[in-house]
Amino acid sequence: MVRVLYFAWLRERVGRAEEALPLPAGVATVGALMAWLQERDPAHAAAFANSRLVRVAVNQEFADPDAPIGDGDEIAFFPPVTGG
Amino acid sequence: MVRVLYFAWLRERVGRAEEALPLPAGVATVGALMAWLQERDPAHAAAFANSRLVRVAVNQEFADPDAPIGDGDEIAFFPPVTGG
Amino acid sequence: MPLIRIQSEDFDVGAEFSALVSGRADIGGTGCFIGRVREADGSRRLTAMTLEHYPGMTERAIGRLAAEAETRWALLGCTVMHRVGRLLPGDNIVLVLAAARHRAASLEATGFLIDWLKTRAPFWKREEFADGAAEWVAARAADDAAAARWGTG
Amino acid sequence: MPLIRIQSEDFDVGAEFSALVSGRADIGGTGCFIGRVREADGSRRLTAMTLEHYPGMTERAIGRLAAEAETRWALLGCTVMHRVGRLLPGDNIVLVLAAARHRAASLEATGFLIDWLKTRAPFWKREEFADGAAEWVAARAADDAAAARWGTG
Repeated sequence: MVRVLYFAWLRERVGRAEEALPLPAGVATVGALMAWLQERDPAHAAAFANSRLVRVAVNQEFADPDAPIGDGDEIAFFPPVTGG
Repeated sequence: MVRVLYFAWLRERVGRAEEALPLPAGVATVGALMAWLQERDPAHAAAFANSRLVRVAVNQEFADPDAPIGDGDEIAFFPPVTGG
Repeated sequence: MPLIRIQSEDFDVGAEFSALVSGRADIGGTGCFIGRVREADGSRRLTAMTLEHYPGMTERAIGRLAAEAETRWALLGCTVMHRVGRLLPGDNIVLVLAAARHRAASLEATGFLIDWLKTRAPFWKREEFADGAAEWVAARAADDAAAARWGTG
Repeated sequence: MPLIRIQSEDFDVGAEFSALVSGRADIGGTGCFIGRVREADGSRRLTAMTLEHYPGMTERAIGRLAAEAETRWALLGCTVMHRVGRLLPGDNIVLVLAAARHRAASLEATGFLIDWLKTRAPFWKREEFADGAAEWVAARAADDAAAARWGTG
Protein backbone atom coordinates (compact mmCIF):
# COMPACT_ATOMS: atom_id res chain seq x y z
CA MET A 1 0.00 0.00 0.00
CA VAL A 2 1.00 3.60 -0.56
CA ARG A 3 -0.54 6.62 1.09
CA VAL A 4 -1.31 9.45 -1.33
CA LEU A 5 -1.97 12.99 -0.10
CA TYR A 6 -3.28 16.06 -1.91
CA PHE A 7 -3.04 19.69 -0.86
CA ALA A 8 -4.58 23.04 -1.76
CA TRP A 9 -6.33 23.18 -5.14
CA LEU A 10 -5.03 19.73 -6.06
CA ARG A 11 -6.95 18.40 -3.05
CA GLU A 12 -10.03 20.28 -4.22
CA ARG A 13 -9.81 19.01 -7.81
CA VAL A 14 -9.05 15.43 -6.84
CA GLY A 15 -11.94 15.63 -4.39
CA ARG A 16 -10.11 14.13 -1.44
CA ALA A 17 -7.27 14.92 0.92
CA GLU A 18 -5.86 11.46 1.10
CA GLU A 19 -6.21 7.92 -0.18
CA ALA A 20 -4.52 4.59 0.47
CA LEU A 21 -4.03 2.25 -2.43
CA PRO A 22 -2.05 -0.86 -3.32
CA LEU A 23 0.92 0.13 -5.44
CA PRO A 24 -0.28 -0.79 -8.96
CA ALA A 25 1.71 -3.39 -10.87
CA GLY A 26 4.46 -1.82 -12.94
CA VAL A 27 4.29 1.52 -11.12
CA ALA A 28 7.75 2.25 -9.69
CA THR A 29 8.12 6.03 -9.95
CA VAL A 30 6.20 9.15 -9.02
CA GLY A 31 5.57 9.88 -12.70
CA ALA A 32 4.20 6.42 -13.32
CA LEU A 33 1.85 6.78 -10.37
CA MET A 34 0.60 10.11 -11.69
CA ALA A 35 -0.06 8.59 -15.11
CA TRP A 36 -1.86 5.65 -13.52
CA LEU A 37 -4.05 7.95 -11.40
CA GLN A 38 -4.85 10.15 -14.41
CA GLU A 39 -5.91 7.15 -16.41
CA ARG A 40 -8.06 5.72 -13.65
CA ASP A 41 -10.04 8.82 -12.79
CA PRO A 42 -11.13 12.02 -14.60
CA ALA A 43 -10.77 14.09 -11.42
CA HIS A 44 -7.11 13.09 -11.14
CA ALA A 45 -6.69 13.67 -14.85
CA ALA A 46 -8.01 17.22 -14.46
CA ALA A 47 -5.94 17.89 -11.34
CA PHE A 48 -2.72 16.72 -12.98
CA ALA A 49 -3.49 18.22 -16.41
CA ASN A 50 -0.94 21.02 -16.11
CA SER A 51 2.02 19.10 -14.77
CA ARG A 52 4.11 22.29 -14.47
CA LEU A 53 1.88 23.20 -11.53
CA VAL A 54 2.25 19.92 -9.69
CA ARG A 55 4.91 19.34 -7.09
CA VAL A 56 5.63 16.06 -5.35
CA ALA A 57 7.05 14.84 -2.09
CA VAL A 58 7.95 11.27 -1.27
CA ASN A 59 8.03 10.52 2.43
CA GLN A 60 7.85 14.26 3.12
CA GLU A 61 10.85 15.21 0.96
CA PHE A 62 10.52 17.05 -2.35
CA ALA A 63 10.93 14.60 -5.22
CA ASP A 64 11.13 14.55 -9.02
CA PRO A 65 8.76 12.66 -11.33
CA ASP A 66 11.38 9.95 -11.84
CA ALA A 67 11.85 9.40 -8.09
CA PRO A 68 11.34 5.74 -7.18
CA ILE A 69 8.42 4.78 -4.95
CA GLY A 70 7.71 1.58 -3.14
CA ASP A 71 5.34 -0.11 -0.76
CA GLY A 72 4.73 1.87 2.42
CA ASP A 73 5.70 5.22 0.93
CA GLU A 74 3.80 8.45 1.54
CA ILE A 75 3.43 10.36 -1.73
CA ALA A 76 2.07 13.90 -1.69
CA PHE A 77 0.91 16.07 -4.60
CA PHE A 78 0.54 19.82 -4.23
CA PRO A 79 0.87 23.11 -6.11
CA PRO A 80 4.12 25.10 -5.90
CA VAL A 81 4.33 26.31 -2.32
CA THR A 82 3.39 29.93 -1.79
CA GLY A 83 4.93 30.38 1.63
CA GLY A 84 3.27 31.50 4.79
CA MET B 1 22.57 83.10 33.23
CA VAL B 2 23.48 79.95 31.35
CA ARG B 3 22.78 76.41 32.47
CA VAL B 4 25.79 74.10 32.11
CA LEU B 5 25.39 70.31 32.19
CA TYR B 6 27.98 67.54 32.45
CA PHE B 7 27.53 63.86 31.61
CA ALA B 8 29.34 60.57 32.18
CA TRP B 9 33.02 60.86 33.19
CA LEU B 10 32.98 64.61 32.52
CA ARG B 11 30.32 64.89 35.21
CA GLU B 12 32.49 62.81 37.53
CA ARG B 13 35.65 64.85 36.89
CA VAL B 14 33.92 68.21 37.16
CA GLY B 15 32.28 66.96 40.33
CA ARG B 16 28.77 68.10 39.51
CA ALA B 17 26.00 67.30 37.05
CA GLU B 18 24.88 70.84 36.47
CA GLU B 19 25.56 74.46 37.35
CA ALA B 20 23.96 77.78 36.60
CA LEU B 21 26.22 80.77 36.10
CA PRO B 22 26.06 84.31 34.73
CA LEU B 23 27.59 84.36 31.27
CA PRO B 24 31.08 85.79 31.93
CA ALA B 25 31.99 89.04 30.25
CA GLY B 26 33.60 88.50 26.85
CA VAL B 27 32.48 84.85 26.62
CA ALA B 28 30.44 84.45 23.46
CA THR B 29 31.24 80.94 22.20
CA VAL B 30 31.34 77.38 23.53
CA GLY B 31 35.14 77.39 23.26
CA ALA B 32 35.45 80.62 25.21
CA LEU B 33 33.23 79.20 27.96
CA MET B 34 35.39 76.07 28.16
CA ALA B 35 38.54 78.18 28.47
CA TRP B 36 36.92 80.33 31.14
CA LEU B 37 35.80 77.27 33.13
CA GLN B 38 39.27 75.70 32.87
CA GLU B 39 40.89 78.83 34.15
CA ARG B 40 38.50 79.20 37.05
CA ASP B 41 38.68 75.68 38.43
CA PRO B 42 41.24 72.83 38.43
CA ALA B 43 38.46 70.20 38.22
CA HIS B 44 37.16 71.72 35.00
CA ALA B 45 40.72 72.06 33.74
CA ALA B 46 41.28 68.34 34.30
CA ALA B 47 37.92 67.38 32.77
CA PHE B 48 38.53 69.42 29.61
CA ALA B 49 42.26 68.61 29.37
CA ASN B 50 41.87 66.31 26.36
CA SER B 51 39.55 68.37 24.20
CA ARG B 52 39.35 65.60 21.58
CA LEU B 53 37.22 63.67 24.07
CA VAL B 54 34.80 66.49 24.80
CA ARG B 55 31.57 66.96 22.87
CA VAL B 56 29.19 69.86 23.24
CA ALA B 57 25.51 70.56 22.79
CA VAL B 58 23.90 73.98 22.86
CA ASN B 59 20.20 73.89 23.66
CA GLN B 60 20.24 70.12 23.13
CA GLU B 61 21.77 70.21 19.67
CA PHE B 62 25.33 69.10 18.93
CA ALA B 63 27.55 72.15 18.52
CA ASP B 64 31.14 73.07 17.62
CA PRO B 65 33.56 74.99 19.86
CA ASP B 66 32.95 78.15 17.84
CA ALA B 67 29.18 77.94 18.24
CA PRO B 68 27.78 81.16 19.73
CA ILE B 69 26.18 81.08 23.16
CA GLY B 70 24.03 83.65 24.89
CA ASP B 71 22.04 84.32 27.98
CA GLY B 72 19.45 81.62 28.73
CA ASP B 73 21.24 78.90 26.78
CA GLU B 74 21.68 75.34 27.99
CA ILE B 75 25.23 74.15 27.30
CA ALA B 76 26.12 70.49 27.83
CA PHE B 77 29.55 68.86 27.89
CA PHE B 78 29.95 65.11 27.51
CA PRO B 79 32.26 62.42 26.10
CA PRO B 80 31.63 61.02 22.60
CA VAL B 81 28.38 59.10 22.84
CA THR B 82 28.71 55.34 23.07
CA GLY B 83 25.17 54.44 22.16
CA GLY B 84 22.70 52.38 24.12
CA MET C 1 17.30 23.26 19.06
CA PRO C 2 14.88 25.63 17.39
CA LEU C 3 11.32 25.66 18.68
CA ILE C 4 8.95 25.13 15.73
CA ARG C 5 5.20 25.20 16.15
CA ILE C 6 2.39 25.21 13.63
CA GLN C 7 -1.01 25.85 15.11
CA SER C 8 -4.39 27.39 14.43
CA GLU C 9 -4.36 29.39 17.68
CA ASP C 10 -2.74 32.79 18.00
CA PHE C 11 0.71 33.11 19.57
CA ASP C 12 1.84 35.43 22.36
CA VAL C 13 4.84 37.48 21.25
CA GLY C 14 5.87 38.51 24.76
CA ALA C 15 5.57 35.01 26.18
CA GLU C 16 7.63 33.49 23.36
CA PHE C 17 10.32 36.13 23.75
CA SER C 18 10.49 35.48 27.50
CA ALA C 19 10.62 31.73 27.01
CA LEU C 20 13.51 32.14 24.58
CA VAL C 21 15.73 34.43 26.62
CA SER C 22 14.79 34.14 30.28
CA GLY C 23 17.53 33.05 32.64
CA ARG C 24 20.22 33.68 30.02
CA ALA C 25 22.95 36.31 30.25
CA ASP C 26 24.72 35.41 26.98
CA ILE C 27 22.09 36.81 24.61
CA GLY C 28 22.89 40.36 23.55
CA GLY C 29 20.34 40.73 20.78
CA THR C 30 17.10 39.12 19.69
CA GLY C 31 15.70 39.82 16.26
CA CYS C 32 12.02 39.32 15.77
CA PHE C 33 9.46 39.50 13.01
CA ILE C 34 5.70 39.25 13.22
CA GLY C 35 3.68 38.81 10.04
CA ARG C 36 0.00 39.67 9.94
CA VAL C 37 -2.90 39.47 7.48
CA ARG C 38 -3.31 42.70 5.52
CA GLU C 39 -6.72 43.79 4.36
CA ALA C 40 -5.57 45.49 1.19
CA ASP C 41 -4.08 43.41 -1.61
CA GLY C 42 -3.50 45.84 -4.42
CA SER C 43 -6.85 47.44 -5.13
CA ARG C 44 -8.91 44.56 -3.74
CA ARG C 45 -10.11 44.19 -0.18
CA LEU C 46 -9.19 40.89 1.39
CA THR C 47 -11.71 39.46 3.82
CA ALA C 48 -9.97 36.24 4.84
CA MET C 49 -6.94 34.10 4.15
CA THR C 50 -6.76 30.36 4.68
CA LEU C 51 -3.37 28.77 5.20
CA GLU C 52 -2.88 25.07 4.56
CA HIS C 53 0.22 23.08 5.41
CA TYR C 54 1.50 19.54 5.09
CA PRO C 55 1.58 18.28 8.67
CA GLY C 56 4.93 16.68 9.34
CA MET C 57 6.70 17.85 6.20
CA THR C 58 6.15 21.54 6.93
CA GLU C 59 7.46 21.27 10.48
CA ARG C 60 10.49 19.31 9.28
CA ALA C 61 11.26 21.78 6.52
CA ILE C 62 11.04 24.73 8.90
CA GLY C 63 13.08 22.91 11.52
CA ARG C 64 15.79 22.26 8.96
CA LEU C 65 15.97 25.90 7.91
CA ALA C 66 15.96 27.09 11.49
CA ALA C 67 18.79 24.69 12.31
CA GLU C 68 20.70 26.03 9.31
CA ALA C 69 20.18 29.57 10.59
CA GLU C 70 21.33 28.53 14.06
CA THR C 71 24.58 27.25 12.61
CA ARG C 72 25.14 30.03 10.08
CA TRP C 73 24.65 32.84 12.60
CA ALA C 74 25.69 30.96 15.78
CA LEU C 75 22.26 31.57 17.25
CA LEU C 76 21.65 31.01 20.93
CA GLY C 77 17.98 30.29 20.35
CA CYS C 78 15.33 30.38 17.66
CA THR C 79 11.55 30.20 17.65
CA VAL C 80 9.21 29.93 14.67
CA MET C 81 5.46 29.87 15.20
CA HIS C 82 3.15 29.74 12.22
CA ARG C 83 -0.61 29.75 12.16
CA VAL C 84 -2.77 27.72 9.78
CA GLY C 85 -6.48 27.75 9.04
CA ARG C 86 -8.73 30.66 8.22
CA LEU C 87 -7.34 34.02 9.32
CA LEU C 88 -8.84 37.50 9.14
CA PRO C 89 -7.25 40.88 8.39
CA GLY C 90 -5.27 42.02 11.42
CA ASP C 91 -4.65 38.46 12.62
CA ASN C 92 -1.12 37.33 13.37
CA ILE C 93 0.28 34.77 10.92
CA VAL C 94 3.90 34.11 11.79
CA LEU C 95 6.43 34.85 14.50
CA VAL C 96 10.19 34.51 14.11
CA LEU C 97 12.59 35.05 16.99
CA ALA C 98 16.36 34.69 16.64
CA ALA C 99 18.62 35.25 19.64
CA ALA C 100 22.37 35.78 19.31
CA ARG C 101 25.32 37.33 21.08
CA HIS C 102 25.25 40.36 18.81
CA ARG C 103 22.53 42.32 17.05
CA ALA C 104 23.73 41.87 13.46
CA ALA C 105 23.54 38.07 13.61
CA SER C 106 20.11 38.11 15.24
CA LEU C 107 18.63 40.45 12.63
CA GLU C 108 20.23 38.72 9.66
CA ALA C 109 18.96 35.35 10.84
CA THR C 110 15.49 36.82 11.33
CA GLY C 111 15.52 38.17 7.77
CA PHE C 112 16.81 34.89 6.38
CA LEU C 113 14.11 32.87 8.13
CA ILE C 114 11.19 35.11 7.27
CA ASP C 115 12.24 35.44 3.62
CA TRP C 116 12.30 31.67 3.37
CA LEU C 117 9.10 31.16 5.36
CA LYS C 118 7.16 33.66 3.24
CA THR C 119 8.30 32.11 -0.04
CA ARG C 120 9.62 28.57 0.21
CA ALA C 121 7.99 27.02 3.25
CA PRO C 122 5.40 24.34 2.47
CA PHE C 123 2.25 26.42 2.89
CA TRP C 124 -0.56 27.17 0.51
CA LYS C 125 -2.70 30.27 0.75
CA ARG C 126 -6.27 30.79 -0.32
CA GLU C 127 -7.54 34.35 -0.32
CA GLU C 128 -11.13 35.56 -0.08
CA PHE C 129 -12.06 39.02 -1.31
CA ALA C 130 -14.85 41.47 -0.61
CA ASP C 131 -16.02 41.10 -4.22
CA GLY C 132 -16.83 37.45 -3.51
CA ALA C 133 -13.85 35.96 -5.31
CA ALA C 134 -11.76 33.29 -3.63
CA GLU C 135 -8.56 31.94 -5.09
CA TRP C 136 -5.43 30.00 -4.32
CA VAL C 137 -2.39 32.24 -4.41
CA ALA C 138 0.25 31.45 -7.05
CA ALA C 139 3.96 31.50 -6.20
CA ARG C 140 5.45 34.96 -6.64
CA ALA C 141 8.65 35.72 -8.49
CA ALA C 142 9.53 38.75 -6.33
CA ASP C 143 9.42 36.64 -3.19
CA ASP C 144 11.58 34.00 -4.83
CA ALA C 145 14.18 36.68 -5.49
CA ALA C 146 14.12 37.72 -1.83
CA ALA C 147 14.73 34.16 -0.68
CA ALA C 148 17.36 33.60 -3.38
CA ARG C 149 19.50 36.37 -1.85
CA TRP C 150 20.29 33.93 0.93
CA GLY C 151 21.39 31.14 -1.36
CA THR C 152 18.73 28.71 -0.19
CA GLY C 153 17.18 26.27 -2.62
CA MET D 1 4.38 59.68 15.26
CA PRO D 2 6.94 57.33 16.75
CA LEU D 3 6.55 56.41 20.39
CA ILE D 4 9.83 57.13 22.21
CA ARG D 5 10.30 56.34 25.85
CA ILE D 6 13.37 56.38 28.06
CA GLN D 7 12.85 54.86 31.46
CA SER D 8 14.56 52.96 34.24
CA GLU D 9 11.79 50.35 34.41
CA ASP D 10 11.70 47.28 32.18
CA PHE D 11 9.45 47.23 29.12
CA ASP D 12 6.91 44.61 28.08
CA VAL D 13 7.62 43.38 24.55
CA GLY D 14 4.20 41.82 24.02
CA ALA D 15 2.31 44.85 25.34
CA GLU D 16 4.29 47.25 23.14
CA PHE D 17 3.72 45.08 20.08
CA SER D 18 -0.01 44.93 20.80
CA ALA D 19 -0.22 48.67 21.38
CA LEU D 20 1.51 49.29 18.04
CA VAL D 21 -0.56 47.02 15.83
CA SER D 22 -3.90 46.35 17.50
CA GLY D 23 -6.96 47.38 15.57
CA ARG D 24 -4.99 47.80 12.35
CA ALA D 25 -5.38 45.70 9.22
CA ASP D 26 -2.85 47.56 7.09
CA ILE D 27 0.28 46.28 8.85
CA GLY D 28 1.72 43.23 7.10
CA GLY D 29 5.03 43.01 8.92
CA THR D 30 6.54 44.23 12.15
CA GLY D 31 10.27 44.06 12.68
CA CYS D 32 11.52 44.03 16.21
CA PHE D 33 14.79 44.00 18.09
CA ILE D 34 15.42 43.56 21.78
CA GLY D 35 18.87 44.30 23.20
CA ARG D 36 19.97 42.86 26.53
CA VAL D 37 22.94 43.09 28.86
CA ARG D 38 25.48 40.33 28.18
CA GLU D 39 27.58 38.95 30.98
CA ALA D 40 30.65 38.22 28.88
CA ASP D 41 32.60 41.08 27.35
CA GLY D 42 35.60 39.45 25.73
CA SER D 43 37.31 37.48 28.45
CA ARG D 44 35.98 39.59 31.33
CA ARG D 45 32.80 38.97 33.24
CA LEU D 46 30.52 41.96 33.38
CA THR D 47 28.53 42.37 36.58
CA ALA D 48 26.58 45.54 35.81
CA MET D 49 26.15 48.27 33.23
CA THR D 50 24.96 51.79 33.95
CA LEU D 51 23.40 53.80 31.16
CA GLU D 52 23.27 57.56 31.35
CA HIS D 53 21.37 59.83 28.98
CA TYR D 54 20.77 63.52 28.46
CA PRO D 55 17.10 63.97 29.36
CA GLY D 56 15.41 65.94 26.63
CA MET D 57 18.19 65.78 24.07
CA THR D 58 18.27 61.99 23.95
CA GLU D 59 14.51 61.73 23.45
CA ARG D 60 14.61 64.40 20.73
CA ALA D 61 17.51 62.75 18.92
CA ILE D 62 15.79 59.36 18.96
CA GLY D 63 12.50 60.90 17.93
CA ARG D 64 14.19 62.55 14.96
CA LEU D 65 15.80 59.31 13.80
CA ALA D 66 12.58 57.38 14.25
CA ALA D 67 10.73 60.00 12.22
CA GLU D 68 13.39 59.70 9.52
CA ALA D 69 12.89 55.92 9.50
CA GLU D 70 9.13 56.36 9.30
CA THR D 71 9.53 58.47 6.19
CA ARG D 72 12.28 56.46 4.56
CA TRP D 73 10.48 53.12 4.91
CA ALA D 74 6.88 54.41 4.94
CA LEU D 75 6.39 52.91 8.38
CA LEU D 76 2.90 52.56 9.79
CA GLY D 77 4.19 52.73 13.35
CA CYS D 78 7.40 52.77 15.33
CA THR D 79 8.27 52.30 19.00
CA VAL D 80 11.61 52.80 20.72
CA MET D 81 11.96 52.10 24.42
CA HIS D 82 15.32 52.47 26.08
CA ARG D 83 16.25 51.83 29.67
CA VAL D 84 18.70 53.90 31.70
CA GLY D 85 20.26 53.40 35.10
CA ARG D 86 22.09 50.39 36.47
CA LEU D 87 21.29 47.16 34.63
CA LEU D 88 22.41 43.61 35.28
CA PRO D 89 23.35 40.80 32.89
CA GLY D 90 20.18 39.39 31.35
CA ASP D 91 18.27 42.67 31.76
CA ASN D 92 16.55 44.20 28.76
CA ILE D 93 18.12 47.42 27.48
CA VAL D 94 16.33 48.48 24.34
CA LEU D 95 13.27 47.63 22.29
CA VAL D 96 12.70 48.69 18.68
CA LEU D 97 9.48 47.95 16.82
CA ALA D 98 8.88 49.03 13.23
CA ALA D 99 5.58 48.24 11.52
CA ALA D 100 5.10 48.44 7.76
CA ARG D 101 2.99 47.10 4.96
CA HIS D 102 5.70 44.66 3.94
CA ARG D 103 8.36 42.69 5.75
CA ALA D 104 11.44 44.09 4.02
CA ALA D 105 10.68 47.68 5.04
CA SER D 106 9.93 46.69 8.63
CA LEU D 107 13.17 44.75 9.04
CA GLU D 108 15.35 47.33 7.30
CA ALA D 109 13.92 50.10 9.47
CA THR D 110 14.53 47.98 12.57
CA GLY D 111 18.17 47.46 11.57
CA PHE D 112 18.63 51.13 10.77
CA LEU D 113 17.23 52.23 14.12
CA ILE D 114 19.12 49.76 16.26
CA ASP D 115 22.44 50.42 14.47
CA TRP D 116 22.00 54.11 15.17
CA LEU D 117 20.77 53.61 18.74
CA LYS D 118 23.67 51.34 19.64
CA THR D 119 26.28 53.72 18.25
CA ARG D 120 25.12 57.31 17.79
CA ALA D 121 22.32 57.86 20.28
CA PRO D 122 23.20 60.15 23.19
CA PHE D 123 23.89 57.51 25.82
CA TRP D 124 26.98 56.82 27.89
CA LYS D 125 27.76 53.41 29.32
CA ARG D 126 29.71 52.53 32.42
CA GLU D 127 30.62 48.89 32.86
CA GLU D 128 31.45 47.07 36.08
CA PHE D 129 33.43 43.85 35.98
CA ALA D 130 33.84 40.86 38.28
CA ASP D 131 37.51 41.80 38.78
CA GLY D 132 36.38 45.01 40.47
CA ALA D 133 37.15 47.36 37.58
CA ALA D 134 34.59 49.92 36.48
CA GLU D 135 35.01 52.07 33.43
CA TRP D 136 33.20 54.31 31.01
CA VAL D 137 32.98 52.69 27.57
CA ALA D 138 34.73 54.47 24.70
CA ALA D 139 33.05 54.86 21.30
CA ARG D 140 33.72 51.89 19.05
CA ALA D 141 34.91 52.08 15.46
CA ALA D 142 33.13 48.86 14.39
CA ASP D 143 29.80 50.23 15.56
CA ASP D 144 30.41 53.46 13.71
CA ALA D 145 30.90 51.47 10.53
CA ALA D 146 27.57 49.67 11.08
CA ALA D 147 25.74 52.97 11.49
CA ALA D 148 27.59 54.51 8.55
CA ARG D 149 26.07 51.90 6.21
CA TRP D 150 22.81 53.79 6.55
CA GLY D 151 24.29 57.15 5.65
CA THR D 152 23.33 58.77 8.96
CA GLY D 153 25.54 61.39 10.53
